[in-house]
Amino acid sequence: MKLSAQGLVKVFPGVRALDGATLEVRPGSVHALLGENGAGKSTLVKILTGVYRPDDGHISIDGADVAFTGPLDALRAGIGVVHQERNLVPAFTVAENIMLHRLPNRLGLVRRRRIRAEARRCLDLLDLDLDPDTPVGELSVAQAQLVEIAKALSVDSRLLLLDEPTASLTGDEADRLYAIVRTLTTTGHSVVLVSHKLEEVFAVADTVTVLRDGRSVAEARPLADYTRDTIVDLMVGRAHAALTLGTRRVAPDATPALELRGVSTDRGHRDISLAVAPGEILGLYGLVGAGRTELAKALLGLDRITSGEVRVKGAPARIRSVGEALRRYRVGYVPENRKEEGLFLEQTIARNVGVTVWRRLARLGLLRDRAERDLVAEYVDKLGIRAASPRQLAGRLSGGNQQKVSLAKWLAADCDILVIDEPTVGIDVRTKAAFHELIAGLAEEGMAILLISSDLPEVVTLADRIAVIGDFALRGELVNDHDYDRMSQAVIRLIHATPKAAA
Amino acid sequence: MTAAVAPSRAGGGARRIVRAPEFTLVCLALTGFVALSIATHGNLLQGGTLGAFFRFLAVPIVIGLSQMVVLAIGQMNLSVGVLTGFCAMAGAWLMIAQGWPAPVAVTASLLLGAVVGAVNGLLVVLTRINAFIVTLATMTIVDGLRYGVHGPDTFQGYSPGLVDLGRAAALGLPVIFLIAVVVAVAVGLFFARTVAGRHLLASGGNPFSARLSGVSNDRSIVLAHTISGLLAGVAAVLTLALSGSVNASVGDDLLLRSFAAPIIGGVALAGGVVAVFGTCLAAFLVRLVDVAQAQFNLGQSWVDLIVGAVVLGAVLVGAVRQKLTRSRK
Amino acid sequence: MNRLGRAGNAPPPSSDAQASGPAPDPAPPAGRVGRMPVWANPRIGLLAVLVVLIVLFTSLRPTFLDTRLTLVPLQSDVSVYLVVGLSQLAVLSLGHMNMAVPRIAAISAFAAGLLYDKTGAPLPLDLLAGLATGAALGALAGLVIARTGVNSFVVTLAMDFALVGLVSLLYSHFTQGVAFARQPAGMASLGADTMADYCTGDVCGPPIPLLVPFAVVALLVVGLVFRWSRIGREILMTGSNQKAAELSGIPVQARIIQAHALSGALAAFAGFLLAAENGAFSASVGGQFLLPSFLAPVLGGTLLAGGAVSVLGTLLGAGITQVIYKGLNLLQFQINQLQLYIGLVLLAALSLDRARHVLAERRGVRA
Amino acid sequence: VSVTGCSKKSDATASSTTMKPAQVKVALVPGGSHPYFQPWKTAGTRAKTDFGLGDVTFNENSGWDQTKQNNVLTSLAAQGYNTFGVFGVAPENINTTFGSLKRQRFHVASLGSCPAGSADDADFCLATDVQQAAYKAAQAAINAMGGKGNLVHLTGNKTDSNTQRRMAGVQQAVAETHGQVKLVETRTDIDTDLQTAQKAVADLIAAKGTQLSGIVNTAYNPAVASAAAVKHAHLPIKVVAIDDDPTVLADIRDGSVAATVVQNPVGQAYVGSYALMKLSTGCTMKQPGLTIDSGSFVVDKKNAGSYDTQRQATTKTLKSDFDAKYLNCRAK
Ligand SMILES: Nc1ncnc2c1ncn2[C@@H]1O[C@H](COP(=O)(O)OP(=O)(O)OP(=O)(O)O)[C@@H](O)[C@H]1O
Ligand SMILES: Nc1ncnc2c1ncn2[C@@H]1O[C@H](COP(=O)(O)OP(=O)(O)OP(=O)(O)O)[C@@H](O)[C@H]1O
Ligand SMILES: [Mg+2]
Ligand SMILES: [Mg+2]
Repeated sequence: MKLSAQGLVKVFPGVRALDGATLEVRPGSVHALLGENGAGKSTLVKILTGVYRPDDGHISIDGADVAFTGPLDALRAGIGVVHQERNLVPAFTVAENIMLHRLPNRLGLVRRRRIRAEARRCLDLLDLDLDPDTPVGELSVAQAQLVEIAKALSVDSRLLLLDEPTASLTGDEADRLYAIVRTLTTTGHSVVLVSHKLEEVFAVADTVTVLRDGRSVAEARPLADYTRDTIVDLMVGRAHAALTLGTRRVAPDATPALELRGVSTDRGHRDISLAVAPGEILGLYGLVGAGRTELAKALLGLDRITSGEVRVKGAPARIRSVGEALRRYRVGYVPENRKEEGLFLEQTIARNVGVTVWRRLARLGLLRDRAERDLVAEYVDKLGIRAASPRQLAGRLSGGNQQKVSLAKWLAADCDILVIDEPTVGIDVRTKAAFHELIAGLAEEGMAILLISSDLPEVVTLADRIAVIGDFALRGELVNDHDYDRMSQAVIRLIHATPKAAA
Repeated sequence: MTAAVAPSRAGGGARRIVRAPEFTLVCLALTGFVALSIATHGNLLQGGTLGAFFRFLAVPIVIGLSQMVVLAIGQMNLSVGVLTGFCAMAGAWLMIAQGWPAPVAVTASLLLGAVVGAVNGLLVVLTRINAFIVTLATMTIVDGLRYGVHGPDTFQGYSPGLVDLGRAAALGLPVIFLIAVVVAVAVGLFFARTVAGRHLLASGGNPFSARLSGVSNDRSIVLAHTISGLLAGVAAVLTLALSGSVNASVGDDLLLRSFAAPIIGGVALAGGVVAVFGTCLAAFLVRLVDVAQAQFNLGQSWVDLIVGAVVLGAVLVGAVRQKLTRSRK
Repeated sequence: MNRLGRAGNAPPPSSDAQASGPAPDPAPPAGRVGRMPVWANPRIGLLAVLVVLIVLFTSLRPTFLDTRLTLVPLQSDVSVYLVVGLSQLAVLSLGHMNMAVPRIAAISAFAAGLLYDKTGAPLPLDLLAGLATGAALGALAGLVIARTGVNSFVVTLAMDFALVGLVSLLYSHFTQGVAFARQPAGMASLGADTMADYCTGDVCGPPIPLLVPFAVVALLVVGLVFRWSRIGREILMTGSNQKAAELSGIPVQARIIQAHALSGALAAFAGFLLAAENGAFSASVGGQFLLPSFLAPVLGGTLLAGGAVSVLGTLLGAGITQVIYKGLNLLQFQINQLQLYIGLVLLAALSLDRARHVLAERRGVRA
Repeated sequence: VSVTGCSKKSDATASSTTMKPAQVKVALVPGGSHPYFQPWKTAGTRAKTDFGLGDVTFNENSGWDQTKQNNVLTSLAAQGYNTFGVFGVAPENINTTFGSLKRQRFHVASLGSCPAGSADDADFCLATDVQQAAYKAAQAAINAMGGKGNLVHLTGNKTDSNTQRRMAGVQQAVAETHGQVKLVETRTDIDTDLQTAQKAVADLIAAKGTQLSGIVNTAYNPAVASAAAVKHAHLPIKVVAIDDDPTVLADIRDGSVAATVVQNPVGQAYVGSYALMKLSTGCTMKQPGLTIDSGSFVVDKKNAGSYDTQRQATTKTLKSDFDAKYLNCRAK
């Protein structure tokens, strides 16, 4: 399908998200849509799928002008989509979520068997071994994301829009997705791919459009014309310096800031021992579902530790809540699931960032806005959060900026130990680099950081040591020598090792 | 795929039953019923007592479902109680003052309920005012209308046939209760099996994603309110048959109960969830207390105190049980 | 909870919607940043509705502006129902409900009456006893909710049931039936007098009932709590996203208990004011509080979903309801018409506010 | 409440101004809507023409809420009504309301229900002596039961002092049988609505229908409900109802209700309006706050057609009693 969108404008209160953006997609191509956080990519995707109506501009499909009045129109026109945010009905089963837009029925009665069968077919496309009858609410983030993709595939679409489809997927799963994408293009389907993972983009896309501040700066050019660096320059609007992170020196005999000794948990972790020293970054790598998030939560008292010991700064610690972790042990936790756990979407950015420091700012239990505002302004500035004002609601931010707010809250809290879970999911390259710099900087200042990430390049860039978790047990630990190829091979070997074989 | 994802469904049927949200309620209902039967030396199981028990269970079930349908889309309908009274008064007026035959008047009552419900829904959709406020406004309006039908006076002797139906029994159970059961099954099927019902639940569970799947949330809202009104109409007809006399006070006891049944039955105020069986069980439980009161000559004050304590106890037990099953998982 | 109803609505009004001063704009995004015009403020819409109603009723019945017979009683009623509304608002901030407002009011009034009856303690002490009782009951409900995670509706409804029984048992045990025979000194004046009844020399106060300053204090305290206090803000954050609040180090259980305790104390305060207005600590105090308790805050723009409250809106909500009621009473409708018109006027008034809102949205978008 | 330097204005209890009957505007305000008050409307209209009053209005908007009733009263006052016949929603608080009306120099009659306790801040109270009426009702039930057996009392809101008086009346009648009749149960709080009453009665009859010989009702909805339930259960239970709305009278005629205790709302409104007019035109109560029984009558099948004559006679006597005994009028 040939898609052409010209001069699209979309204004939100206080923000001009799109300002004359143009997108041309050839039939049978994989078209990359790139840009910084807040450049307007998701807004464009939402306009193309009828979620928003553009304030100006027009869209044509195969030469005919179209005006979508709602998502259904777009579905009917053969446009399938995976939005950046999960959009599933938690109480419904996987099968029903996949088929929701066209529930097979006879005389208004739902035909459950058909639903299950068709859903099964879509899941099989992705090689997904999921029971179609599981309620979506019980799935992990990654599983839910795969269900979203299955759902998009179930639309008999001629155009597939993928907004950050792999943000919470492992390499394997992403590879499988891209294999399907390639098969689709051979049969004349077109795909628009939004991603911050430039490696993937270069591997699968043919053409590219770069958005900057709501305008298209490179329109439908072959991707081969660019290199990674030139693309990034286009996105950012100026030449940017490549990031070089110095390695930190950690005294080998330093008392670990945070130490786990043979920890087992309610969730099924077995005998896990880890230690992070002040000024050190310990990468915690594993496949999705390996149990890293759960380990972090048990550490913070949200799940029960059944045996073993947690020590903070050399002394045994019994942490029962995040509040206690923060105040008594100065441990912070940036959760992976920003929408559900990290942010207060209906509150202002200022409140979101300020929440961890109110205790410090309050005089006689009362807070002055000025103090909060100054503090928030500092972090908005530091992290480059793009917002109309600190009084904007967090829910109205672009995905990447939301992630920044989620981190800013914990930076403001001024902890000694920070557990960061998937910090750069859905973050553009420049910001990602800034994030990395920031995290490295924090460690340099003496903070102990436990970095949970499924992004191997990220772990290799940042971590001093890499612990690999598989199936709720420690598979092994490696000292990072920052050589990506060597490290990635070592990590993969560990993952596929049996727990016992690991040292 | 990844090794970790192997949800242990091995426990199978038995465990799933124990984990079902209705399990506590079933246990409570059974225990309560058996205990009351023993304590009354079997009096509860005698024809008359059992008949009265189930006859007066019909309206609470239907009115609970009426509220549940709106709770399913995350809204509330404060007008269910007075609407029931209004439909009942209108039905009686049609039969007595207009001389309409009972079947026609009954149909008119049902339609009236559905129409008022649809108006509620349309007002919510068109004005985008919170459904709580909209139905509060329509509640006062319908309250005025209910009074307007016959002032504070009582209608009696409108239809011997209808009242006989209200006292008739089939399969050892009052017909009126069986009607309520049929209605409950129909509501259950609607939500489980029809496209409209699934769409309605999707709108309640996640309006935005429902919209992305082409579901019209506005249509879901209007539909839910219409069904809610229709069920209030059903409750009105049941009341007409059940009581033999109606006046403008009919329905005043229903508002709080309409919320209590579904919410105790496991329906979330946030929407997206229905629990037909749970709602029926909760109504059953409340009814048990009524009967206990009559059997043991309890003062109303003590009964209120006990109901409050029992419900609080039940929620505590439920919470503890849930915690236990979760930690075992 | 009203998610669908909210779908088309404005950003939820939060108590800091009027935060002062232009905010720094560190990373100016593409496009201009529009400041919200004054008339786009939801509170202004309600204020306009209130003014329109007053003008309407005054033109129909000039006695609407009669000080002694209309304005003074109106102020007393608004005062009582403002506090009733605030009591519900305290838990709406969490996205919870307090179905026990009526009976917490009743039992707290009982506690105040009992203290006076048994010890002859002066009015302020009786008030404190009532407030403490209310706060304790609220805290109890909050404790159960926080610990079990059971829906607040169920817990407080059950509590209300338990208290209904308790109120009538207590009154029949401690009094000759349904009310205390003697009331503390000053209670009658508190309920009936206006500031105009007190003079220094020739200068008398304005015709404002003595109840009004009490309600104003409640308004200020609640406003202070949710606008400036850390605890209040943390309660709002808990209401906004409990999971995130917990993961941000907020002691959510404590906040839930505190919000419910505040609600209980305010319910008790409302019960006290009503008892003063009506002249006795009796079992019927609070019996009619449930619906008005929701009406004022929800009308004023507080969401049932939690996370945002509007204290001033609650005042306007209480004002609008009482004005409608007073105005329609002056028009001498019979009961069925009265009910009809209350509903219709309410819908019409809100639609007026909606029109403002739609306009604001459109302007906001095209600004 | 006193502030230093401030002093409270003394209540000027100056004598009320004297009016002509045509200036007297009477507002009859019941506690809420109820069949019992319906005769007030016609009685008020009749009083208006008979006594040449300026106006008589009837307003049942109080909705059984004391705050709302106060609101209704001040609204009516603002509309120019200057005398009030009030059925107080809350007998325990109503004196406050009366007091504030009196302070504004309005004449107030407590109609249909008297304030709780001994004091009455209204000019007078013209009401059914509820304890006496309940006593009579219970006696009627005991008679119908043949002087022995089990009796049940069904009534309204327990936290209402009138209910307390009714319970006392029934207990008194039962006590006088010296154990022949047993009051097995008193069910309160079932007058809120018809369904609640019906359910309670159905459960009661299911639980102990066979042991009961009589039900005495002192509230409306339970009366309607128990009449219907007993009729359909075909049990030999004697039901005594309250008031005389068409439903109850029909039940008396077909025998499903043994008797009913009828009150005198017409007399309350008619004579009440008359006395209020007299007070406004210069008379005073000899004994302010006097309580006067407006009468209650036991009606059964025998006198179902004729009781109204008796009631009208009582009304007449009431009116002349005001002139002769209760009022102090300066000669014109
Ligand atoms: N509903 C909304 N209301 C107000 N502003 C919005 C809304 N949605 C998006 N925006 C703003 O529009 C701009 C573009 O956002 P968009 O989500 O399209 O960015 P994006 O390119 O997808 O970024 P990311 O890579 O972080 O996902 C941002 O400044 C964002 O804050
Ligand atoms: N609702 C649920 N019910 C049962 N098991 C679950 C549920 N959610 C997650 N799990 C299980 O918990 C484990 C950990 O899940 P999760 O995916 O969060 O782990 P993780 O290591 O943090 O991975 P990642 O952070 O990459 O998502 C998995 O084995 C998953 O199957
Ligand atoms: Mg995006
Ligand atoms: Mg994780």
